[in-house]
Amino acid sequence: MQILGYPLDVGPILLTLEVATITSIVLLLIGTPIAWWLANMRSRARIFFEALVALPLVLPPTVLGFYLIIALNPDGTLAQFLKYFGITGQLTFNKTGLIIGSVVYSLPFTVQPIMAAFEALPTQIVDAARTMRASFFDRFFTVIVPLARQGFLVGVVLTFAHTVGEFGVVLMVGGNIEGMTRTVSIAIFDHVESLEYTEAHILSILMLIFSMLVLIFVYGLNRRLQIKTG
Amino acid sequence: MQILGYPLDVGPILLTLEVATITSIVLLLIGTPIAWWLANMRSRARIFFEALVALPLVLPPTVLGFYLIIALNPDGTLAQFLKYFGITGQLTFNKTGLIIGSVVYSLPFTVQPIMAAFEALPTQIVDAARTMRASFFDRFFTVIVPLARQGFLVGVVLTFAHTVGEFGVVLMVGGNIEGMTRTVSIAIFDHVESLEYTEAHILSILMLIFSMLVLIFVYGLNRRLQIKTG
Amino acid sequence: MFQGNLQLKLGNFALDSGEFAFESSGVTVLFGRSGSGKSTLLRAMSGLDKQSHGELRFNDEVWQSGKKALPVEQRDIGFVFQTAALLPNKNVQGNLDFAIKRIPKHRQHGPSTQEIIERVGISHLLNRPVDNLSGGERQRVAIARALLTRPRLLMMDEPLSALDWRAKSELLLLIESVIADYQIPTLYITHAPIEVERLANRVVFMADGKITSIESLGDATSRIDSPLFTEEGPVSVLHGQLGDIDPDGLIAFQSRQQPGSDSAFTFWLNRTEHSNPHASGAQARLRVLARDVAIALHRPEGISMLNQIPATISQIEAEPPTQRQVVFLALADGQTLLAELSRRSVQRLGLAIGQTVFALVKTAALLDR
Amino acid sequence: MFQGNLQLKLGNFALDSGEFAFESSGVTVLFGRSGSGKSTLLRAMSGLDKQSHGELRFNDEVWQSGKKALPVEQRDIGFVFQTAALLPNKNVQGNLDFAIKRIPKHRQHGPSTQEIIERVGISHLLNRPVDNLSGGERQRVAIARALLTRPRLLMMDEPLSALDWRAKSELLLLIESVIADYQIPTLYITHAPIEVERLANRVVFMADGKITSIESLGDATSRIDSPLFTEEGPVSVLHGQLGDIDPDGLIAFQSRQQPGSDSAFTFWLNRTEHSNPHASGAQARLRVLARDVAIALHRPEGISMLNQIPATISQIEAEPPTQRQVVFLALADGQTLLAELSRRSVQRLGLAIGQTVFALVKTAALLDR
Amino acid sequence: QADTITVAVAANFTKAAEQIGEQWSKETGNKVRFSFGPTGGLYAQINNGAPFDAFFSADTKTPERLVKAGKATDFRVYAQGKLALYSTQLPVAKEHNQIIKAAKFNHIAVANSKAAPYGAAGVAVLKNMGMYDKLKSENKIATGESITATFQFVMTGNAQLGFVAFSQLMDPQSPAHNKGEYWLVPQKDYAPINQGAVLIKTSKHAKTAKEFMDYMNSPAAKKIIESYGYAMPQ
Ligand SMILES: Nc1ncnc2c1ncn2[C@@H]1O[C@H](COP(=O)(O)OP(=O)(O)OP(=O)(O)O)[C@@H](O)[C@H]1O
Ligand SMILES: Nc1ncnc2c1ncn2[C@@H]1O[C@H](COP(=O)(O)OP(=O)(O)OP(=O)(O)O)[C@@H](O)[C@H]1O
Ligand code: MOO
Ligand SMILES: [Mg+2]
Ligand SMILES: [Mg+2]
Repeated sequence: MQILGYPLDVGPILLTLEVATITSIVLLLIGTPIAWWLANMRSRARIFFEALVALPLVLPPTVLGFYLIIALNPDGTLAQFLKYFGITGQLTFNKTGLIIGSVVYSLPFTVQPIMAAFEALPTQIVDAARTMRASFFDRFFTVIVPLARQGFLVGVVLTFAHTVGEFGVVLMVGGNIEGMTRTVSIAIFDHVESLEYTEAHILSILMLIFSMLVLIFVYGLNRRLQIKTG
Repeated sequence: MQILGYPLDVGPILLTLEVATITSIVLLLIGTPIAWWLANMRSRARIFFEALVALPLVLPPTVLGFYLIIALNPDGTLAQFLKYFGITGQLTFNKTGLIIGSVVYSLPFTVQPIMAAFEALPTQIVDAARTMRASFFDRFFTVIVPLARQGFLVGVVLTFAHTVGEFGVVLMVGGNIEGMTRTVSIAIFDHVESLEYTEAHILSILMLIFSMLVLIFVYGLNRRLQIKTG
Repeated sequence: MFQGNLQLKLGNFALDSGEFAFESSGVTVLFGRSGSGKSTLLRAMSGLDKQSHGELRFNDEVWQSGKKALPVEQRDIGFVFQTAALLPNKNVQGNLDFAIKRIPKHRQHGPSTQEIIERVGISHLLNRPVDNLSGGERQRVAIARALLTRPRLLMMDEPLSALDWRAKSELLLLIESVIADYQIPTLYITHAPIEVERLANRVVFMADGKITSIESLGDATSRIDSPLFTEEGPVSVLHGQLGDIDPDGLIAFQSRQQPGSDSAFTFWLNRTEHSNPHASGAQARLRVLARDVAIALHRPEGISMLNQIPATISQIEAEPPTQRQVVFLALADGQTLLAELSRRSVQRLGLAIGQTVFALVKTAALLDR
Repeated sequence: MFQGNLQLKLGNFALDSGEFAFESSGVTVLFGRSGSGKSTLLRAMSGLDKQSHGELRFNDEVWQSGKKALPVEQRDIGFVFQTAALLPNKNVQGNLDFAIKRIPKHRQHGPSTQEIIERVGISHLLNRPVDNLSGGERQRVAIARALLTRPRLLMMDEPLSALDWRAKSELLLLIESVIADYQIPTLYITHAPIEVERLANRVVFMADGKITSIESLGDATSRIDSPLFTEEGPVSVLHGQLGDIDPDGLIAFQSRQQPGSDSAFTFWLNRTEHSNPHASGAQARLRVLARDVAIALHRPEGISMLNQIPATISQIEAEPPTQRQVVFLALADGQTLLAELSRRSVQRLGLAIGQTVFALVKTAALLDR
Repeated sequence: QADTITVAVAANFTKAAEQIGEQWSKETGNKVRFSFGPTGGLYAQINNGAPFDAFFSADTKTPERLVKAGKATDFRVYAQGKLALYSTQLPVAKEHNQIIKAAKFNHIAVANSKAAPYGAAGVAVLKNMGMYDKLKSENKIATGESITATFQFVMTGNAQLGFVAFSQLMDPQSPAHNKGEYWLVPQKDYAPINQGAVLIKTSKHAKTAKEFMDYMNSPAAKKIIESYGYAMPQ
């Protein structure tokens, strides 16, 4: 593909969208129970865990990435531990690594807004669902999630957008392998580093337009759901 | 200061906390009206603006920083424009630059959760405040902000934590000048670059502990306010 | 004076008040079936609904003209919502303080804060977070809060429906006396005819988003097809004044008369426990259900009813679906008392227009103001 | 059978039911002043309150034992909340469907969905988002939703307080007939004595978080200090059966009698417009306010009251604060009718225990079931 | 009169620069403040008004560009990097050729060839061996964004071997001292990794900055530079 006479590699774009999508989904799956657990925690320890969830943000991404590659290295404890369960295979320098890194770093973006939404749930409405025989999972998906929708939306949007722009962690854990783990953010960075500014601009603008479209789609979908259901 | 026999430069720590605090405050001041405006927007264009707010996240931080130093260049249009209003002085490679960069990058973290909270406001309670003669600003601070407190909390925590860990933008816009714009995240990066891993670890752990304390303080304060007011 | 013409569209529902004008003094009740638009009209009149447009004047002030509206917070109104709408982040005291702090200097009149709190019966709740209140407690706090704003105009949307009868009658008395003592014009929504008859000076009837008529209470209760007449049937409201309490605990209610002349008739009322201490000579209203009024051809003997009032039959109307007959009885002072009888009774007694009879009303069936 | 002993602490408020046991069949009303803990007890009995502990058995099932509780969603209850608690993300149909979808196969009995929707009067609202409903409309949707869950037990917290009188009486009839036809035990909170007297089989009285007594409706209305007696004063509830409608539109209500023998007495009732079509011979209740009952020494002539029922004075009690006298009248079939008179009347007529008199009750003052 | 200058330095030279700066301050009484960063980033900053007095790059291309654009003067080479093949797991000291040719490892780390000269050098070595295309097509080349990241890949064991800067192995604090072995790639196998420095034209402390640049040629500085595994330009 060519844009304005410059060659354009679509591989990183597709990879980025794939990683951002998978990360958002994985984080929804992991973050939702964590958010629920925190929102319903009555103990004082809750303040501690709330702060803990925000911590991945505090380290510079490359440093976090550095610690991650130490933790995930093939001879490391984690890898050895996983081997006991028959899970072998490289955790870094591939898509798995990209996703692990993004998931760890974006965890707060998913958990915090969803937790805030869970806290604001109107208890009486959830109670009403219980009296209509809705079991926990039933009412969770049919009542709680719709009521907390704005929180989920914020969580997903921040996670998705942030993963698209993620750079430091991805760079370390992914290894910037062309065609495998080179995301758009790394590609843009490479261009800037090598003073190929025009290519960097084109890729940046493309990425902005593309992300804009994805976000407009997400917000539009949200609006639709809102109108449809009430 | 010495820790475990290693010299510890407290300058970056203080600078980081200062920048993170100022950024959080500036973003509260800027982000709140934006969130209010978006939450009350009835037009279809809203979807577009919502997406726009998330965009700073989509670019890799260094690249965003790259565009920022171009935009803020002393000979650039913006600087010339500001001169008309008598605002001169360097916008980059100093604390101002650090803050501008952090503010731009963290905008979505502040705006999105607050916007979600504004949308969930119970209109009848705000109406009740109006009938008690509370003017817009009055009810905004006495009713709306307390009702949207969880949204503000999430916004501030994400913004603060993220600014502490911010690296790419800050490196670019600030310039990593010793004693002036070298934040902790950059200092850790420097240590890693120069293979001073022990120093990097110490600084990282210090930063984690420190941030943890700040966050516990913020969450604890929130809990207090909650209990005190109802 | 309250006058204007307001429109508002909410989804499929259209509020279109039509031109209206009524005295603002005293209590104006909005009355109509569920979904007829009472709450919507009240909100539109308060200025809370930003979509509404049209004209609205309160006395000399323009409150709305076209789409331009005076902000609610500058209208000096007190509002009690159908759901209490307490500030959830404050406790009860905090909710009251919110109102108190915002009273302009020149509007400090009215009963003291302490008095309102006590009479609404929430002094034991002041330190409670509002989430912990029962349904009735919430509503009482909302009423206190609205009174504490020292409003020029009070708007209340079914303020008493969550309350038990004792709280209801205590609060009715409180509202009654506060708005009378301090001359606060009031717009009031209720489904309970008894609240209408106790409080109203006039009734705004609503149906399908429109004002169907605006009537004085007297007019509203002197036609038998009045929407006010519900499961209790037609009601007469008589005006008069109270006399002293006699040793049996009975109070005389006397027809209104030129000063000096004798009272045209006297009702003997039981003093009920929840009423105000009566001031002898005070103006009062008497609420008499038509079905509680019997008719005798001659003054009966050996019967427990004390109130045996001579009257002339002025009209007899039938309520078609039920076969009940409403007999209009003209009293000596010109007021009308309604009696509801079965067709069988009317025929057996041979009642006819112009006939003089005795209206029998059981003492204990009377309500005082 | 409902039995148990529940405790719950909410801030300063302590619910402590004490040991209780009552038949679960029919309607059990929880009655008490605002803040007495009715809603709290109902929630604790439903299992919605996780903090509650103690014992609770519904028929043969253990619902709570210590802190261990059967989850609400397995209890097959229908619940109408004091605030409607509709699902805000769904429209009216969606709210109903939520309940319908979750009915287990073996509990499909009861009136059809269509019938419930029509009788609750919400068929025109089905496509409305619930945010757009008026207060009364919301409450009706909540009632329909609870009935549609096909519950084994219905719990209702002031379901009718937001409704106008017409909706109130329509829904009372609906609730009455559904729970009677399908034998759904019901726990019901209300402040309105009239709802108690129409629906209740028994009354659980509450005060300060405790159950003060559990009484059958008959017992609850046969003592003059009953908490049920409010601004309307004492009430008698008579049991009997209905006769045919005569050409004047009157219905005979006959005292309960051994089959074959004559009725001991007959009340003539007006057919009111909102009542069920009467089945001749149906069991019915008659609600008579004591203040609507007059006493005559001899059968009076030339008077419109049709109901002149011979009775013997069994007791005379004074209500100290008001000086009113309550006369207990033993009817021929052994039931008791209360009459409330002024002290002056009692003295004037020289009423005494054992005396035979006539109870005069205005036809139109009677309510049918 | 004491002066303070601000000098932008390519990240790979961080340690050496700090030590030289300290020495220079001691000798002259002047102060130097460093701004470390990736070469490309520093270039962009200089282009956009960064208040640097001198720029020590990791390559020669970038400073030359600045000179051509008229933003800098006084170009010179201040150090020469040496390339090493490093591994914590494989016997690269002796069997480097066989190991690379056999390509049995999962990943070999190489710095980004566009941005970092060490990357270009590493690629050149692989190309010489005729292995570059094969490794690339098998996705075995993990690209470190900087030479630091490249080193970390190897040091942590995520990449089995990789081309790093010899300075990273020579650093007294380097974890490579007691871990693994290396092969110092002969200079003839790759183009010299010259690191160039320039004086920034907008500098308000040009005289002092030039003095600092000159100090790089002093014996004291040379000693430090060599101790970190750099060669001095011939
Ligand atoms: N936002 C809205 N969108 C569409 N319809 C609405 C909206 N709000 C209210 N309505 C409808 O307008 C009608 C009037 O509502 P309103 O609340 O004024 O009734 P009301 O007379 O106060 O009834 P109630 O006695 O039950 O409180 C109702 O049918 C209601 O469903
Ligand atoms: N979470 C809570 N914390 C503390 N007190 C509470 C809490 N919830 C309710 N209460 C108090 O418990 C008492 C009983 O409340 P409940 O709602 O059961 O009253 P109720 O009998 O239903 O009254 P109403 O008729 O007004 O609805 C009230 O005084 C209320 O203020
Ligand atoms: O010294 Mo660099 O600019 O990190 O490759
Ligand atoms: Mg209403
Ligand atoms: Mg209650």
